Amino acid sequence: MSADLPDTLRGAVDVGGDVSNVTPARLLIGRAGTAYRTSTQLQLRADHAFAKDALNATFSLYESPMKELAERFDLFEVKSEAATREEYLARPDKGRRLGEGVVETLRENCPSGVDLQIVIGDGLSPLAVRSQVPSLLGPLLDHAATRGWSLGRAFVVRNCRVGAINDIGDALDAQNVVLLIGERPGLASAESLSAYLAHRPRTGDTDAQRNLVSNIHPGGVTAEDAVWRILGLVDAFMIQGRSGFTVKEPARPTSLSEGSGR
Amino acid sequence: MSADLPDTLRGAVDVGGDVSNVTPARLLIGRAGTAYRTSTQLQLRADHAFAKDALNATFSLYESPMKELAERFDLFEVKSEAATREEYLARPDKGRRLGEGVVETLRENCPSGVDLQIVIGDGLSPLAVRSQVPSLLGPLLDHAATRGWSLGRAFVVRNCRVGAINDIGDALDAQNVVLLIGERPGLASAESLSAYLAHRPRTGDTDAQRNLVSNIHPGGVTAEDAVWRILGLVDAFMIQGRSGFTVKEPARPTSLSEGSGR
Amino acid sequence: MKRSVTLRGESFHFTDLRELMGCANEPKAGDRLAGIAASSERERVAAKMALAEVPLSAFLDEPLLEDDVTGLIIDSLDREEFANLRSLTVGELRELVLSSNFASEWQRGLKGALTPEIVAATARIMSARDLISAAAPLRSVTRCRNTMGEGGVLGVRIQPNHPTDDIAGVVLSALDGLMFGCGDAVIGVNPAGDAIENVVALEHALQELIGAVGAPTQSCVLSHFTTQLVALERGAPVDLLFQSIGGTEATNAGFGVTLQGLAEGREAVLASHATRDGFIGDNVMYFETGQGTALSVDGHGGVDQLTCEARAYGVARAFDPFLVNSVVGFIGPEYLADATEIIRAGLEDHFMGKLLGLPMGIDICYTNHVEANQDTTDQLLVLLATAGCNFVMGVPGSDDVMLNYQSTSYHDAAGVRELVGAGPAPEFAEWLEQTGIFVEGRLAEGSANGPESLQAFAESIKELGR
Amino acid sequence: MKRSVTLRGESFHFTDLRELMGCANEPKAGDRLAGIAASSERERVAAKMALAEVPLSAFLDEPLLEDDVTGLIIDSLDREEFANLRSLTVGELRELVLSSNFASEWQRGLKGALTPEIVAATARIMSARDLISAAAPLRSVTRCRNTMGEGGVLGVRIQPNHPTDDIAGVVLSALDGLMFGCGDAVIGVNPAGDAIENVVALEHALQELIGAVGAPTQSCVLSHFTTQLVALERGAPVDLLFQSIGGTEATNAGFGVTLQGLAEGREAVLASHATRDGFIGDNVMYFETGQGTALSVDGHGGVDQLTCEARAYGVARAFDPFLVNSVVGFIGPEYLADATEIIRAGLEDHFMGKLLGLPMGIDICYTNHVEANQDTTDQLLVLLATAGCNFVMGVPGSDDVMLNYQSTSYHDAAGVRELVGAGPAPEFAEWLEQTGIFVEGRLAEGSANGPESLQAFAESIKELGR
Ligand code: B12
Ligand code: B12
Repeated sequence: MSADLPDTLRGAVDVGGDVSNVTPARLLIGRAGTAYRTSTQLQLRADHAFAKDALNATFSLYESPMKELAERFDLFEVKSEAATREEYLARPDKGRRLGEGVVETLRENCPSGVDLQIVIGDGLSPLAVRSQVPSLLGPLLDHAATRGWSLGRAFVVRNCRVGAINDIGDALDAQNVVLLIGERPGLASAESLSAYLAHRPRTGDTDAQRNLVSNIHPGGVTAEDAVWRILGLVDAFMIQGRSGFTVKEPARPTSLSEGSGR
Repeated sequence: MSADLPDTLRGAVDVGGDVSNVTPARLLIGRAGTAYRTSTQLQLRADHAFAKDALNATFSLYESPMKELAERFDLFEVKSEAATREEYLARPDKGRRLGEGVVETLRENCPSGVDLQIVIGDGLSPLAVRSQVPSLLGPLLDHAATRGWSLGRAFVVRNCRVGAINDIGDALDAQNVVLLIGERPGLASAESLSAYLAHRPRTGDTDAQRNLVSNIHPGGVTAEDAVWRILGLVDAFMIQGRSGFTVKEPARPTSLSEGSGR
Repeated sequence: MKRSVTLRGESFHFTDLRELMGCANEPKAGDRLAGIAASSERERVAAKMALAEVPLSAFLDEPLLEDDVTGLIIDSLDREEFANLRSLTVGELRELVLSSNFASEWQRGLKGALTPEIVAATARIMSARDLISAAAPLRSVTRCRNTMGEGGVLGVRIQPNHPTDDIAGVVLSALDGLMFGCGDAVIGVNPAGDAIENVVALEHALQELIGAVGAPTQSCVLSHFTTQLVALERGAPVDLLFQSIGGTEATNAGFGVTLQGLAEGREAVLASHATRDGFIGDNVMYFETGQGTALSVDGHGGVDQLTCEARAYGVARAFDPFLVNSVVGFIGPEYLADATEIIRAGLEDHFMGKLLGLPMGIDICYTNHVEANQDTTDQLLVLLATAGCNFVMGVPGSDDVMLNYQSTSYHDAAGVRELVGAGPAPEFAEWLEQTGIFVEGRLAEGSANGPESLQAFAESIKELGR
Repeated sequence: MKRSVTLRGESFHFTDLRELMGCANEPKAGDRLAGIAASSERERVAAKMALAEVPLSAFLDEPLLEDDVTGLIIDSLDREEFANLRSLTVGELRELVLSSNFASEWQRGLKGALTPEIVAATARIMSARDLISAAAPLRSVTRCRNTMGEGGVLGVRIQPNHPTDDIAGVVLSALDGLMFGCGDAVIGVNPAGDAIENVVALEHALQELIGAVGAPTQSCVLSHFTTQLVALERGAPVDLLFQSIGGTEATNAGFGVTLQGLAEGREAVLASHATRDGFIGDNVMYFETGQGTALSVDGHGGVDQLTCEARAYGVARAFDPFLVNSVVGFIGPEYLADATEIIRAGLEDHFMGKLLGLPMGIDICYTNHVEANQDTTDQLLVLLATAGCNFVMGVPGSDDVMLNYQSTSYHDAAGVRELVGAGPAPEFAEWLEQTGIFVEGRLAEGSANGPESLQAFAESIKELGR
């Protein structure tokens, strides 16, 4: 039926009723007048209720699936200046600063000046950390090791904002910091993770000096893709000696192995 | 200019610019397009800020002007079930019930079965109590005494709603209860008082069994007018043996003395 | 009835329709106060889902309450029309109501098949835009001394209250309102005093005012209806008989109101109209309602405030009113906590009233003990004007100096008409052009523009007054 | 400047204009976070009163901040027109803006005399209805491949985002939006990935889609503008150059943006347009803003978020944009705490943008960590449609599956157009009739009604596509 349509359209039109094959978006859902059908309306409400809950979900390094990870990679946790979840939401400035004594803790427990320091932040969705980090951390460290990079000891920052990267850079003087952090929960997915990256981050740096890979979750960027994209960006940082908007993400290699080895 | 207008209009039109002679309402205030002039707009905002403050104003029986009144009439105070001002606003059901032990306190401190029991309630404007009750209470009790009625000992109920009249009736078995209570604060006046009246009030009675005189403040019903109207209603209760919507407020006598003595 | 819903693994049980209705409501302080609100957002959603599956017949089979209001509602149901709808679910009814050709079906007869409970159930699974879009095409036209409710008409009640009912103060306020083009819905005073003499004097003053300016509109003095009826007996001109009503027998009892009393009152007013000139229809009642009133007199019987409100409309409908309005933020934070709850309730009330076939207006207002402000009334006013609301209030400078609350002002009413392109009742619009208050359908530059405008208006009405 | 106001016996002092502006603002979480909000409602009112007395000249004499944005603002001021206004106070300007014949004066030239700071000062002494009524008559018309902004036009951006930028997913989403009559403002994708190849692929796909269906509209891929420019160099068809901007130099620096960079980018796009067909005007920029962005990068310099936002419009204005919109509830509760603050901000932003002469749209939205819901977007959507907003977003089912927030949906956009009687850009409206999506200006019964509609649409475009 769509045979004589231009290419770009054919793929889309042929999807027909099976929207979920190509997108989690709510397409071709019908209408009642110009309103949603009752089922759509109520599904949106339900999804909203669950997305709100995700904000307050939590994870523990003593419970599965984080427990296994913590044991394997010797994870520990520290806090930002934001003491409670409420304060975290209202005071992003506090979420960007490491809490009292944390710099010392980091210096005592982590090697300084490594090539790659990985950090895990709860961000706006602790659920995202619990769901995505377990399948991400191992491969990330493994492939980094393959590249011959020196690696830091990974740790968790509670009530963490992206800007905390600066304090971490000051404390540990890593060449590259990768922060795996929960994105704000959406209706379709409350478990989406981002990796924010910075080269030699320092106090005063802004997002203009950072890069990221976002939408890491089973319905978005898979863990496998995320790993090579993150490492590809770090490769680029190392080559260009900087991070941020002037560094564009390298094109997708056809296989993970091609992406490495620069 | 308005000479050939009908009577009803003439009085109003002749007021001209001097609106405040006949009403506190914001009349003939001009406009900017269909919006308020800037001065009106900001005055409304200021009045709103002050009306909100009035909700949390308070009065003390140990400070003027309530102090003198408390000393003269031997006032004391009790509480409703609502413990705080926040609870009072959210839980009118609690504001309608006397607090724990209050029934006993009342029975110990007040005579039972009197003709007239006066009660003072902070209601939604403690400011109204502080401003109006001092000029009201004396004349009210004086004129009631002139009528030969037996009088209760007046007291204050904190965090009080109108419905508290029922518990008071149960406790003290008064023939008539008059509750002087602060109305919700308005923009033009945050100090408006009402007198709610009931004949032999009991648990289960509703507003259908009550009457009232409202808008008691200098810009509304004067203390003098309020006194004869309250007493006029009590007169009517005594004659008809009931209170509420079936008892209509007697017509205004030309002088206070005429209003009494039924 | 007992219904269970499982939502992402969590089960929710609802014992009966009453509980389900309470839990399915949007958040309202009054339902929390009554202890019948959902305890979590997930429970609320589950209840909505369960409710959407309930067939309309269930609302007849399982009354939420047994009292005379329920009786009235059952009696006024058009059973033939209902037969076509009975097996629809609430969710399906929502879709029907939102479909593009619903208005004509409704006008043809469907409206007789809708009970307040059904309407209240539907409202709680609708979004704000649903409530607005669905109400917009539904028109209910009523007639007393003019015609309210036609398409494009946004009526305004002048509410010229005064803390001592001073006649000059009341009349001046009404004149100010007229100069803004307000007053077509009614010139209606809430009397501060309840003495019969007072009510009689106000009735006469408003009637003289209307006569003197020659405006085709009606007056009302909003004392207890029994007081108005005594005034009527004493020869006062009663255009509209007003009463506050509630959605349960117990609420009405707390207000000193019975259904029979209202019926008799209506007859008395109709009889008096027959002896007076200028009436073009027999819609002679004016009712006010508001979410929370039932609970405020402890007369809700465990039924949520949205449903009680709809039932009050069921009462109103039985008396062919000229005007009905919900005074939506009037009482305080115990029933509607803040701007969000007030706006939601205003949209719900308007939609429910319209769907039940009422000439529905809204007193868009707030008190000073609630978290709301002029922006709240501004927003709800624009939303309701877009939704085709029959009428709103005009209070000088928004500040009711007797009732102590803020509503929409003369300015607001005039402004929102211009904004959405609505106008006054047709007869009144014509009069406004004659007086020069309006020029080509818009407020004249010189009208309502300070004290000088009053002199000009006084000149113009010398010619028009009877 | 130092100003004092005494309000019912209480004195309030404001050290400088910056402090006064902060205190005079309506409540906003961001100003509280920045520590510059009024500490009580009384102080807020006092500040408003003081501000209303400030002459407009003070805003030039006492700049709130010294940076390149301030320089740009001063440079673009029409000093001749400003001479007529300089001695007006802020309060008087408010009255002028609200007066019934302001729109023509503004169009004639007054708009050139208004700086962002002046507009931001005025907005904070206006009520919601003021903001709506004042904005409604102000129109700013722009042209790219069609004409946006004429009276009665409410444009819609299709926002067909996808978590992995899957082309079939993006295109299907765009097709769905077209079937609702959306997409006249732009078909604009936010790319999840920042790789140049990815952006190039999306640019081509959107362009092919537009060509295939024959719709007179423009596409955009909202990556960092430097990425779009590299894509352009590599031959990608860039209709509109997008960038998020802020109202201070520091904010823009945090975003990797300079004024010169934007100017060069605009030139590059204009040059490429000269080599392509179908452009009917030279408005080629698309900017997004939002209260709170400056503070979010610690680039506010002590200036309140409303003023920073207005200054962002000052930046936008200098580049003759086709579209500008504030993404009003996008970031979270740290800047706009709840529905009330979001709605207020949306109305303010729209008014300020309009008054400054921008083709102003609003992304009416909220995140899941803020106290808001679908009713919030519904309400603001209806209010803004009434206020004459240039365009809004169309997101499938309101749920942006990549950005993780809720905006207005295809359904909402179609519905609000019907509600307020607005339509798409004229060229696009004609195309909608040709495809059968619209019949006589309204969404056709069979369009956007589930999967079958897509087949019918595909048939119809075979004839129309180029
Ligand atoms: C709020 C209000 C209401 C609310 C009360 C709901 C609530 N608060 O829970 C509602 C909308 C239900 C209402 C209804 C009516 N009201 Co009313 N109401 C008021 C108002 C604006 C404020 C009252 C206040 O601040 N009370 C103080 C607080 C502390 O008391 P509360 O315990 O919180 O609330 C109680 C009282 O408000 C009481 N109440 C409210 N109205 C009335 C009316 C009468 C006659 C009685 C006895 C009690 C009563 O009911 C509440 C619950 O017990 C006043 C105006 C004013 N300036 O005071 C008019 C006012 C008291 N009401 C008035 C009237 C006429 C009525 C009605 C009779 C109107 C009608 N035609 O139906 C009805 C029915 C009243 C009844 N018999 O029950 C008149 C009374 C005139 C008079 N001197 O008799 C007033 C003065 C306004 C007016 N002039 O129109 N009212
Ligand atoms: C909120 C948000 C913003 C807000 C951030 C404000 C704030 N939070 O205080 C605003 C509106 C300012 C913004 C701006 C931009 N954003 Co943005 N943003 C997001 C969003 C929707 C959520 C982020 C989140 O949840 N973060 C997690 C929490 C815990 O972090 P946080 O500390 O609270 O917030 C920080 C981050 O959000 C960060 N951030 C936000 N956007 C961007 C973009 C870049 C490139 C960087 C390095 C950092 C960054 O800024 C915040 C303050 O430090 C994501 C989409 C997503 N699904 O994640 C897009 C997203 C991250 N942004 C994106 C882009 C492209 C931009 C812009 C470059 C757009 C433009 N053309 O100008 C700008 C400029 C960014 C910059 N260099 O500073 C892309 C990044 C694509 C990529 N892989 O590189 C994303 C994935 C969305 C998209 N696909 O368009 N953004």
